[in-house]
Amino acid sequence: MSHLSNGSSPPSAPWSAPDGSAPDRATADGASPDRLRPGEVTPEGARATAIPDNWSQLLALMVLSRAIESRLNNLFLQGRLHGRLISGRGQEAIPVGATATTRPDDLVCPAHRDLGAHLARGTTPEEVFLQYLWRADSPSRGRDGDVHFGVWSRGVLPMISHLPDSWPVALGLALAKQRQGAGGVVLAFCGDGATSTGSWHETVNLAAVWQLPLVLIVENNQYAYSTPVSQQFRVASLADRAPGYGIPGARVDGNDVVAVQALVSEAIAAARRGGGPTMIEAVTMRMDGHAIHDQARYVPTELLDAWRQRDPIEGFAARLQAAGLLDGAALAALRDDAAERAERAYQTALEAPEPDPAALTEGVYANPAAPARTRPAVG
Amino acid sequence: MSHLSNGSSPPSAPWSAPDGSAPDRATADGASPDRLRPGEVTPEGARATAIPDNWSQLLALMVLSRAIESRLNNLFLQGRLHGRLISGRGQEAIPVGATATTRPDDLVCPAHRDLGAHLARGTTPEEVFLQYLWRADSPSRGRDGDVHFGVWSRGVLPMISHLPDSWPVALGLALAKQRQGAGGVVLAFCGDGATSTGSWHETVNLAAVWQLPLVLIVENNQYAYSTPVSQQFRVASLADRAPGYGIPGARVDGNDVVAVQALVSEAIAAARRGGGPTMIEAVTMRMDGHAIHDQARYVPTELLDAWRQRDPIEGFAARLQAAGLLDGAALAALRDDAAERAERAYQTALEAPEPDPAALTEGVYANPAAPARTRPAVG
Amino acid sequence: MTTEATWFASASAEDTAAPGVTYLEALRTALADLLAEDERVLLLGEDIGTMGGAFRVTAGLQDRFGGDRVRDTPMAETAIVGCAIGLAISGYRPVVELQFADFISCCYDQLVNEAAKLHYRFGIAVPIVVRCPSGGALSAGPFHSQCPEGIFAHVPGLKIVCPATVQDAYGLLRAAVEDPDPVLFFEQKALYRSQKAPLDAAAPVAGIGRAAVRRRGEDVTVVTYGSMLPRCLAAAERLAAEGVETEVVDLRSLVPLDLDTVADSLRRTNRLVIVHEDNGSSGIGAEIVARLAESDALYALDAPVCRVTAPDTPVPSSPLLEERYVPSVERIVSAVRALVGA
Amino acid sequence: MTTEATWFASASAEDTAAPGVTYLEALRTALADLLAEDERVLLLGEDIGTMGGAFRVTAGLQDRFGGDRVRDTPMAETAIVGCAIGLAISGYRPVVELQFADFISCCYDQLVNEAAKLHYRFGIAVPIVVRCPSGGALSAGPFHSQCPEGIFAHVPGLKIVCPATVQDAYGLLRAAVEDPDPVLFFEQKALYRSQKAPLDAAAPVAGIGRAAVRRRGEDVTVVTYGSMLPRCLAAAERLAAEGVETEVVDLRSLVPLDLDTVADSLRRTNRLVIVHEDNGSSGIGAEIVARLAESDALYALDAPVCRVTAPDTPVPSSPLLEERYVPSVERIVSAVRALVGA
Ligand SMILES: Cc1ncc(C[n+]2csc(CCOP(=O)(O)OP(=O)(O)O)c2C)c(N)n1
Ligand SMILES: Cc1ncc(C[n+]2csc(CCOP(=O)(O)OP(=O)(O)O)c2C)c(N)n1
Ligand SMILES: [Mg+2]
Ligand SMILES: [Mg+2]
Repeated sequence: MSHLSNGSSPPSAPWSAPDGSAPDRATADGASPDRLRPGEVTPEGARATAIPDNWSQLLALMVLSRAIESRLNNLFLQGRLHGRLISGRGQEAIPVGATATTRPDDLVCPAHRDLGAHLARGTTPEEVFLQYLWRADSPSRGRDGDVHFGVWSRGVLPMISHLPDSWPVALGLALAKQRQGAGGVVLAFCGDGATSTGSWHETVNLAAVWQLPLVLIVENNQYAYSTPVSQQFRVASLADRAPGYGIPGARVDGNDVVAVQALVSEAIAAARRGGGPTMIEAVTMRMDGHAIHDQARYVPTELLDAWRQRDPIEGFAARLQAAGLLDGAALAALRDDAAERAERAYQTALEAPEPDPAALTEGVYANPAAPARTRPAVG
Repeated sequence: MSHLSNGSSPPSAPWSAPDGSAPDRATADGASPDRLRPGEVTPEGARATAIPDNWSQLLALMVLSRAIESRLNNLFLQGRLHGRLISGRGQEAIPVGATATTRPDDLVCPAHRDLGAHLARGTTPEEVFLQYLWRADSPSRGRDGDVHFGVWSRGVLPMISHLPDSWPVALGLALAKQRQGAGGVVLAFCGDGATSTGSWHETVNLAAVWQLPLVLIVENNQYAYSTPVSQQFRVASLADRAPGYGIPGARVDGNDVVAVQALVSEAIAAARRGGGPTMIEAVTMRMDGHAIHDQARYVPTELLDAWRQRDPIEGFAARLQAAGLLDGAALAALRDDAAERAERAYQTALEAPEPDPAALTEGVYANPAAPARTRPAVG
Repeated sequence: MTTEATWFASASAEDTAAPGVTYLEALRTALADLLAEDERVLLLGEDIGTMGGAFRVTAGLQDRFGGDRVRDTPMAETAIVGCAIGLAISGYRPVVELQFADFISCCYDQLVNEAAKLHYRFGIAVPIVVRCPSGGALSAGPFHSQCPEGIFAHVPGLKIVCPATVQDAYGLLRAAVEDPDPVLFFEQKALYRSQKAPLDAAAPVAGIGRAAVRRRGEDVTVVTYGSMLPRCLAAAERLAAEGVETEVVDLRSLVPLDLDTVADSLRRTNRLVIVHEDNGSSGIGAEIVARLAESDALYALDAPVCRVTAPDTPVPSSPLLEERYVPSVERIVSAVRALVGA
Repeated sequence: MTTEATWFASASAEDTAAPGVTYLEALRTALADLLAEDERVLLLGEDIGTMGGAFRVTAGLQDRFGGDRVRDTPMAETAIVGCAIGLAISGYRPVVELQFADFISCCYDQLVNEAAKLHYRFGIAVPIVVRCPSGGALSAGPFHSQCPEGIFAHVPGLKIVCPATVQDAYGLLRAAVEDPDPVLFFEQKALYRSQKAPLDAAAPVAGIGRAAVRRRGEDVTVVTYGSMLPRCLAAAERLAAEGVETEVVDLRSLVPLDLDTVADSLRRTNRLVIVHEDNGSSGIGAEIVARLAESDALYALDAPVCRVTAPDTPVPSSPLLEERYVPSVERIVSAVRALVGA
């Protein structure tokens, strides 16, 4: 880490910046929250701002996210990992940029490509590998798999497969924050595909009516599995839906971590002040298949090639280098360090104990005083 | 009927106008369908047009709808009718204006205040009373009640209580029309309250993507049960949601039957030509309680008073009188005639046989070759 | 009872001059007491505020506790239940009112996939209560009369509570709100105003998961719950006049299912009738029979069991049809007679 | 089998060199034949077109029949099923693919309230088929492994089909599409590639509602369906080596339920084991036991019945846990042994 031009610590607890002011700093760069009025749609890129103070945190989180997913990918191809593997490669700027400035009392509801959001909230690489290896001490104790997890004590809601089922739940999380009156906000993520569902609409509408402190982030990565956005909706920009709910909506380049952070910080600040929800469409590209088994032949090569030029890590690193904040050696060291952390985490997880099959039927209910008497497994 | 200045027959089969051109006539008055572009929202009232040729049909249908509901209301208060009674009083212009110009091969999915839509499709007062009295020969043979019915052979989909569950079904009806290529269209109605549901959103979105021949009519009557629109959504006009789906949206005075017919005819014409769905918000007021048991004390009296001045039947009759097409006697006769038809229908229904309780378990399945062997009722 | 007072009038109120409170009032009292005692309790639902709910269960509560704690929602069951889940895991005790139990179909996904599985997956407790006004016999038709409890009894992670008495309406609702798990609370529209009895709000709250023997008898065991309890008790009276002594077991909750009480009774009577309003196939009656037949309680059966339930059809609207649909006292009596004669 | 070929690999393909086609290919052939023979047949679902579906069941069909008849949809199960209902009552024969059976929770309302009740209410037949790739044993976790058939067996108006063999994958899918009622078709992910056998596409299509006796035996009756059939047959082999002759009944459909075949078998063997992957409480096993116990088939039981099912928990993801969750050959063998010894 010493190669980075400022000495900030690794992103295990990014919100614990001593002065607590980080969240608003980027915003202070010039993008006034007041610029978001109900119904306004911000043109793509219009909010790009100066390099924020927490740039090293942003870079480190993106690099770590990618390193963990690369390691997982290799393990899967080597047959040492099983189940489902979903990659957020190429989209790291969104969960990282959006989540990096959250406070400890904020809550995050990530979707399935948002490993960076978990990491930004302090989830460790060890926890990630324990989860993928279904270990006894993983966040789900082997009961759920892969990125379908969340460490609740860090304010991360475990997602479920049904998309975007975290969104209705986020309403209640945000209502709780509103009632508590301490300015906590909730971030909810989903993909373009999830916007076709009824749960999505019910959530956006109720959030608007109750003016909940909720930032609704749609990661438009051009596809829902094999289905291109042209077959999912007919509106040019999903942010154009916001006026129909009477809330601000904005579109942002999802591969520009600075722009994402600036815009989301603005929305967070508005929510903290009681300004209600904001809908953000972050435009990006799914660079891998839907999951590791999917080679995504349905995606035109040119599209991938074009987006490959816009890799969020490369782009940000280049900008930092141009600004004299980073050099090639520092970047390489950061990557090596992340790869090493991932490898170490994997080794740790490998040695961790598996769950006890005898505990299979425990914990269906929280109340031990009125056991549901699950039928004993017979035979 | 001879009191009316033209000799048109009662509205038992309004689509059977010999020249078949009725649907487009009102539109020809000046409101070009091309004026509806994706995303456009038509300001309230802007589409009011000249009195259409089928004015007597519109008036007769509205009067008949009200006469039937008045009779039902009396019966209920007298304790001679039971169950649930939902009134469309004050909203008749919407179902009538929207449906009057449909063709026999069009389909209609009414909601619970749309008796006028049933009547416009040729459903008889007898059928209505048979249904309310749960008679053996009613459309549902006593199995469903009140306005939760539809005569499918007349192209009316029976609604269910869950709102707006007819809408997803309307997608398939419209897709069938699109495949058949004969220009048939589907009209789907719902209330303001129903726009808060996920089913509503999934329907609008898919209709937009597939450019289905579907006219989506939201009757904004200011309340969902006791809940005012201010507690249901935050957008000023529901028609403002249309741009978010990439389809045309328009708002219309729902108490002006001419304006409703003009606008819906335009949307129908567009759909027939392959122009896809249109969303129409018809603004009106629920003049009775949610249902007959509800005295709606939560509705401010002034609001009701204001809307009482705008009664769709009174307003239209006055306009016809001003235009010299109708006189007071003709109107009175029309009302008497409608009341008489309602009374006669009630008497007929009263005498009709009740369903045979022994048939209770028949017809759960259509396939008698593979009976589901419902367990015989024991005891 | 004014016509305004209810959406569908429940079965004609019995002797409204009798002392005590109605089942509906007991529910309201429980909610009021919970709101007063526990800041964490919040009510959510369509029209529960100004209007006091379609059945007036929450009447007056918004005035007393504010729109913030007794909160009207748009018509959006998925959002409402999702919101309740989010509140619950944030430390609140949300109580959702569905306008009719039938609308549980619109939040099925949130209940089954979010609420029911979160504790098993991540040890996060989800203390929500979803109040479901259930059942028929009110000519309310296929979409305002359903009994969905049998469906949800199949879903691990949910608790299913079905109060049948005034005291249980109060006590089990309190127990449900105090329980850390998601509870579906099937309250009976037909009992709202037909049941009236003294309420002892100070009585210790019985935990969820214990059946109650409502009547002792040695000839036959009738197991039931919810709306059918009064009918089973009426049937037992008639049978007693014929010399048949019926033991009536009120399950009170379907999950957890108190099979011990059922099996104990069966061992004494050796004959079993199960009565529920929910349709028969794969209903809770089936599970009860299966659990008995898996144990040596099987040998206690001197005759085949008998389920008296609604037939496997949607709920018809016509009173004539529905009278035949919902199990009647007559049908219960004949079933018992046939069994005892067997 | 390439890694690209499936979302979750099904249980390792057995001897892919064996003659015949896989269960999955039989499904695809049925769909192709139906599309070719009957203009009314349309396919709807997420990613079923270009991609051929998450499991490749519809691979090649869009190329052959066009995007109009093999239609990709947005991710919106309520809209998809509603659309299918609308098509069906307009004269089409829509076949919906849910990406996983688990997502049926997102169209529960349309299935239960629109599709299931329309014929009873208004005599309007709703010939839709909803294909639900079901079941676990693939380490796919709580949301990609569910067996929802038990839930829907409780809902009057739906038919529930669960093919277990290559021939039935073909024949029952045809029968489902030809049936005028709404059919939920629970096809088994674990059988997709593990089952391979010759397919006789010309064989008369068996109607829905008849169980099949897959193995004769006089000591005990094992009733099962779907993914558990191969395990029950394997268990029967092992038991035969111990001298216990097991009769294996494959239900093939849960609604209609062919109780006669079960009861006939029971009358010969006097011992009953029911095996299903769905969790036990209020599953179809309960209904089978209850119907038997309601009739004098009860007296045919020489011992308590035994249900071998998943426990009442969500489906765990870890292979170690799931191995214990899904009924194994070993568990089936022990259950039979215990019963026969009893
Ligand atoms: C309700 C529901 N239906 C179907 C699926 C199956 N499925 C998993 S991911 C996916 C596509 C999601 O697309 P999008 O929301 O754009 O997210 P992305 O994978 O592109 O990040 C689908 C259809 C699901 N998870 N949930
Ligand atoms: C999914 C669903 N939830 C709840 C209800 C109960 N309910 C019946 S009508 C109604 C209000 C409907 O309001 P709106 O759509 O505006 O129609 P209106 O009655 O005003 O014509 C409600 C909440 C329902 N029918 N469907
Ligand atoms: Mg996407
Ligand atoms: Mg309304």
